[in-house]
Parts: sequence; structure tokens; C-alpha cells
Amino acid sequence: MKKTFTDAVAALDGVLHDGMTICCGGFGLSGMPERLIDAIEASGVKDLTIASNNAGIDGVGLGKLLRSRQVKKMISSYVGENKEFERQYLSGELEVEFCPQGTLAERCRAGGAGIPGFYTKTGVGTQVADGKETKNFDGEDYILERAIFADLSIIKGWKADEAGNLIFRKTARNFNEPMATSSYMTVAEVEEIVPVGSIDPDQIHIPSIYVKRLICGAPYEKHIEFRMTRERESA
Amino acid sequence: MKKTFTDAVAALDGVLHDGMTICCGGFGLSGMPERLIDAIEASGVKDLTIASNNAGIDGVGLGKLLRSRQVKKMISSYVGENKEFERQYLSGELEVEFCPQGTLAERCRAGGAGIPGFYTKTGVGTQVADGKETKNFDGEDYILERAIFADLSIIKGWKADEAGNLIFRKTARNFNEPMATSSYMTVAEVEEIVPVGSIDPDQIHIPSIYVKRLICGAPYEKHIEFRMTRERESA
Amino acid sequence: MTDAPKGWDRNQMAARAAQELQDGFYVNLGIGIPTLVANHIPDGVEVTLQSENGMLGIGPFPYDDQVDADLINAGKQTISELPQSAYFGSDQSFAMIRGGHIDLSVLGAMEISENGDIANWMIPGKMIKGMGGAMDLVAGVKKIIVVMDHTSKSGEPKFIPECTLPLTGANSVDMIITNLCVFQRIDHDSPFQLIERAPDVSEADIAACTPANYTT
Amino acid sequence: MTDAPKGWDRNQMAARAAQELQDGFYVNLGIGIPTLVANHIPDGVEVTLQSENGMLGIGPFPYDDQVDADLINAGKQTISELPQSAYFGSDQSFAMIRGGHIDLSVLGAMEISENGDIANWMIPGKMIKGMGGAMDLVAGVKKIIVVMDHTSKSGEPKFIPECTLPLTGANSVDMIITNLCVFQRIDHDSPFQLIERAPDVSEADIAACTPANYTT
Repeated sequence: MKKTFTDAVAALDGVLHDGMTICCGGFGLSGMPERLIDAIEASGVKDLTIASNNAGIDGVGLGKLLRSRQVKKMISSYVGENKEFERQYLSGELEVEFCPQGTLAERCRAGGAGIPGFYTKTGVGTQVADGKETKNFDGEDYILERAIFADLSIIKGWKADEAGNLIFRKTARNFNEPMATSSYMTVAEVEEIVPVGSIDPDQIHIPSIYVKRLICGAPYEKHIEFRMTRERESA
Repeated sequence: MKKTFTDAVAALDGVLHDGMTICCGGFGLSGMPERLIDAIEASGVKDLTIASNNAGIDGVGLGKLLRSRQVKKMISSYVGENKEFERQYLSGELEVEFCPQGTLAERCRAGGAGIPGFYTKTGVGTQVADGKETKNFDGEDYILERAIFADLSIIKGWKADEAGNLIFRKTARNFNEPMATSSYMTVAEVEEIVPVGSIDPDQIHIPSIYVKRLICGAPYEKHIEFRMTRERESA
Repeated sequence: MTDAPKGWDRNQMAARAAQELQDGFYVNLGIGIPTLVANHIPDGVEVTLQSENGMLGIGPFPYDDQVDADLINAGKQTISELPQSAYFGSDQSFAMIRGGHIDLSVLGAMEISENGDIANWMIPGKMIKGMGGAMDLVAGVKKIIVVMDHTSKSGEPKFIPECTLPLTGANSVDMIITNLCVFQRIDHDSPFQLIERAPDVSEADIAACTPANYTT
Repeated sequence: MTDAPKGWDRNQMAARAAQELQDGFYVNLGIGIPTLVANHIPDGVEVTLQSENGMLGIGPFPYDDQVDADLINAGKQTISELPQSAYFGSDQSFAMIRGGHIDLSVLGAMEISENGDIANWMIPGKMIKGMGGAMDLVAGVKKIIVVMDHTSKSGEPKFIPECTLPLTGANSVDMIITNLCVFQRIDHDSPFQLIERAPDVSEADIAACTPANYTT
């Protein structure tokens, strides 16, 4: 079965519908699946619920879907650096569920792993615990967090083989790893598609079973939010 | 801080005590930490509770600790191919908690990840559910399984660098991966210790934070339980 | 018991199960007859086999000079890898299984009840070896096919109103392939239906050794 | 408010926090003054820095020609890697944090209560940006050190009987380093104790701007 598609629009054909839930990889703008986000914008699909650690910045990444008003609800841990987000959120047009970063990662991992709920100390005694069940294990309180399992996951990898085995590069891995598992329709964009057998089977980050559709999105001009450097010591 | 030790006895110095709980990697005899098991046998420590998918075979792997009567309780999914195990179990000398294989892997992963309990469909409606809390999520019943977090984890890797970053080889990875995380005292034996910087940081299976002590156990004569081959097609 | 006809042999049962494979499926095969399914994959259908000890893309048994102790299947037999193979830990392997990412599993069984319960891991009074990954598979995999003889060696029926042995999973089985026939159900709220018979096996032959209720 | 003495500057506060580092520690440093702790690691002490977006072994900012968009810290700043670095996904990163494998975290705060509650993620009425990984860190890391000015810019005390702002974590903080002094407690059932003062800062100076109860 062929998993490779010519472009993001083709790869998303037939899987988008209004009101759907999408898990989106990336941390800030690093490792965000930008070709797939562009194709979702172009499709006009709306009332989306998106689980993503961040919400992009104005006009970049998920910021595009906010600008086009396609998003009904965000599930995120941090949403700074985004004026349009702020405007929609404060006016009540956009619903936001704030979720601690580690809890968000685990909720998606749990969804992919068939675990509907798990207990964590994170957020005990805070607003995050409001309305959630509490349980005591060995003298300590924990809250019950629910899994996230989406209609669609969109992720960005570095390389993938034609079977869908995928690897990431450096910290661009981030949420792409758990998000790759948290739906039955994971669509991946990568910088290079290589022949089957090119990636060492011991070094595959996401086995092919999770990747249903695949595109090469190159060439990429990667975004940097805060470019920091140091001076070379003079000789 | 130096993590490398000269041998298994040195690496386990000060961490063994009667009545302790040990997580042990391996699937059958593949990827079992045999040097560390030998050192535990030599130490004479007793009343051990051992979480391990299997219990070795007679006189090999964990079979050695059964033969020497150092084990009080096994938490395992499958214990065939072991007469001494059978004798002790049937006579009531050895306590056994049977745990579905995936639940065992997840209980250890959860312990390492700070999750005291999680819900699963595995075992619902079977003996495994006896005495466990049941909870309904979205119309389906799940049982609550508790995490395992041990006093000591012993694992077998392929290579590690001197900082403790570790990689596995083929299906010898198995339970060594979750077991590496399920204690604060993980001791690893590997076939080769390489200088820091020799392993690509993108390809590390177990980051150094989990590996507290490390030995090279080479040379190994690896055990095969069922040697199966096929004939080469004649030319 | 009546003198039941023999029907299909092991390979024919495996071949029948293989007809359920679809292109692109990820599949876990149990030990015994289910393993034979790999020999009958239809032309034009690509299937990736999972081994629950941490591998996707199981290859055939190795040549003698390629045997590798670090490369075994869930039955602890030496195997080989394929170009598309991937390795992972046991936690990831069962995340796949429990999470419903495996399309199909073919397993053996000692008893199946008419509501789809399966018993295949222990016999009270006999030494218990453990359930291994069987409970995870029957609870997590999308479609469960059981391949088994229609009756036990002593002639006792195995597809029965209610299991007498401790369960591996409740209401889990989607299809039963025996040496005599094939039962399937469209969902877990429906009864099993007899959809196919081996050559020279009549409905009456099947009814005679099948206490379970099923539709025809 | 009294005209409080200035005490330590940002670098001195960071240096004081760095004295808590032990050889072999794995450490997560928050944004702001905590980041400066990396500049003051004592001689002979090897520390591995974790970045919660998925890295162990954070190196310094890169040279201009080594900047890599795929290599950033949790503050989204470009960084470099070290020979012992390792990358992993966000689920693994927070498994480490939640599981108590990180020895120490140094964080900033808006308010700390006398029982160790910490508030550092939102101010009601102001735009909420989210807690990021802060709630996971304060709940999971073995030892939590807060580095903060003793009073806010408007002169309000920050170490108080009970937090007025929404909490990031309840009963989480082990040590507080301010520009004036250091408080610590031996466990989460004990009160904080004043253990150290900046030069020229008296106990009375501290008492004057510290409504929280603490021992001396």
C-alpha cells in the first residue's frame, strides 16, 4: 500500500471535516508541520479542536488557522507571542483549555497506547485539578487525567522511508513523537523520503505502523523564534 | 561522576538488601542481564521480589536465583521452560503474580514516569481483574493497574558511552527499555563501553539520566532458546 | 459424540485465515497454526507482521550462518529482519497493541463462547505458565480471528454457550475458523453466523458438535 | 514599606543557587535568573542540564555559523549540543520530570507561601499565557529552588503566609533564594528556616518585608 503522496493537499484528501479534533506536533515553531497546516488552511475546514503545545505566532504555523478563524478550541500549555490568539481568546471567540506541558504529552501518548486515563501529581492543589477526580495512592494525592485521541495527527519528521518508518532531528522531535501515535490517521511531512532499508531498524523513532500518509515538504526555510549566539573566542 | 565499574560485583556494591524489589530486563534469555544476575546470586541476598517478563530457564538467567532460593516472589507474564520454578511454585515456596505482558511493560514504564496508576482494557472480565477497581470511560469498562517502581533495575544494553547513554540491538531491547526507567538505581551491563560523543544524540535509546552504574560484561556467549533456520535455495 | 468429518487440515485453515488479510495490514500471529498464515498471504497484499517482543516486519527463519541471538520472535525462535523492519521496546510494542493500531491478530484457543469470550491461557489444576501477551492482544487488536480444531482431542466441543475455563478476554472474538467451518459476527453485540463450510461438511455435522448458539 | 537594602544582585543569587549543585546532578533551569546558574557551576562538579522540550546536555549559545533551527531550548532560544547530549520526545522528557529523575530545578516565582506553595504562572485579569512545563517541574523534580527578588517591583512582599495568586504547585518548594537571604526546609512538613543573609542585611531587614512565618 502506497503511503507517499505528492503534496499536503493530496495527503489530507478525504480526512478533513468540520468539527474534527487534530493533534499537531511541534514546540513553538520548531518541528511544526507547516505544509500540512497550510493545506488545512486552504481546505477551509472549520470548528477545529487542536491539541498542540503552542498556538504558533501571528501568521506563522497554527497562527494561520487562528487568523482564518478555523479553530474553535485549543488544548495547549503555552500560547504567548500571538496577538490574534489573544484577541480571540479575550473576546470569547476562541475556547482554550490550558494543560500542563507534561500532562499534555502524556495524554496524547496515553490515547495512542489505549489508556483512557492516568493519575498524576502535576496540578494537584491548583486550578488544573478543578472538576477532576482525585485519588490517593500510598498517602499522596493524584488527579485523574483523560487521554486525547484525535481524528487526525499532523507531524513533521526529518526523514522517513517509503514504508513510513520515521526519524526526527534534535529538538525538533518534541511533541511530534507522542502526537504521531494519538490518532488512527497520522499524516507526516518530512524533509526527505528515502528508500526502504535506508534507516537502521534500531534507530527508527516512529515505526511505520503509525504513519498512514507521507509527503516530502522540502525545501524548508525553518523559523527561529529567538536567535541567540555567542562570540568566538579571539585567537 | 564516574558511572563505569570494573565488574558486576563492584557495580552492585551497596545497593543490595534482603527483601528488595528488582526490575529485570530481557525477554526469555534474549537481552537478559546475566553478569548482574550472577553477581546477585554470589551476593546471597534473599527474599527478592523480581519483576521480569520471564523467569529464565533451569540454571540460566533468573533460573539461577530460583535454584539458589533467593526469590520470594516473581511478577511475570510467562514462566514456561523451568522445572525448578514449577516445583517451588507448586509447593508454595515461591509466590507468583501473573501479569499480562503489556500491562507489565506499562506498569514499569508508568512507575518510571511518575504515574502511580492507569486504566486498561486488558484483563477486563478475567481473573486478572479480580480485586482491582473498575471504571467506565465512554461506555467501556477498564481496570486500574498500579505502577511498579523498584529498589533496583538491572538491564542489558548493546553499547553505552561513559556518561551512561545507552543503545540496544534488535529484539534484545524488549523489557530492558521500560525497566531502565523503573527505579532510581538502574545498573546496566553492555557489550561495549564507548567514549562520550561516539553515539549520535538522536539515536540514544536510554538517556544517561537513567543509568546510574555501568559495566562492560563482554565477552558474551548469547543463549538461544529455539534455534530455527531455513535452507538456502539451491542455485 | 458423532464421528465428525475431518474437514480442512492445518494449512487449509491457515489459508482461510489469510483471506482476511488486506493490503497494508499490520498483523500479529500467535504460535501454532496462526504462524502458518504467513505462508498464505494472497498475491498483491502487503502485510507487516508484528512480534510483541518488539519488532515490526518479521522476516523468515534465518539461514544457518545468519542466526542471531538478539533477533527472536515472541515464541523465542530465531528469525530474520526485512528492509522495512523496526525495533522498539516492550512498552512501545504493547502501546501499539493496546492502542488498537494492529489491524488483525490470529490466535489459537481452547474454548470460545457464543458471546465471543475466549479461553486460551490456563487449565485449573494444571501448571500455570502465564498469559504472556494474549490478554493484551485480545483486548487491544482491532479484529481477532481464532483458528482452532472444532473439537478437542477427546472430542469435546470448543465453541460452547459459556466458557468453562478461565477467560483470556471477554467478548473479544470476531471470527472463528475451525477444521469444519467459519463463524463470524459483524460486531460485538451480534451473534456468530456460520458463513462457510469445509467441503463435505454439512450443517448437521456442525450442529452435532457445536453447543454454542449461532445463526446460519 | 521600609526602604529595604539591595543585598545580592542577579548574578550573586544565581551563584548562591549554584552552590546547591552536586556532582552528577541532572538539573532543569527556568527562564531568567535561573538560566544564569549555568555560569556558576562549581569547579569539580559535573552537571547535566535538561531542556523540557526534549534534550539532556544543553550546551552554550551557538556560534553564529552554527545556529540550527532544530536545536532550541524550552525558552525557544537557539543552543548548542555537547558530546554527551541526548534527544527525546516530549513524552519521554516529562516522564523523566514527573518520575522524579531530575535532581534539581531552579525556577522564578511571583509568590511563595510559608508552606511551600508556589505561584508563578498567571495573574487574574491579565492575559493568561499558560503554565508551560512549570506545574510538571514543581510536582515532579526532587528538589525545587526558587530564585526571586524578595519584594515585587512595587515593594510588595513575595514570601507570604498564603499565596493570593493561582498556584502552580502546592507544598512544592524546598529552598528560596532572594536578593536578601536564603530560606530552606528539611522536608515538606517543616517550616522554612532563614539560613543565610546577604552582606549588610539584618534579620530585622528581612523580618520587615517577610509576612511569612519562618524560623531563624
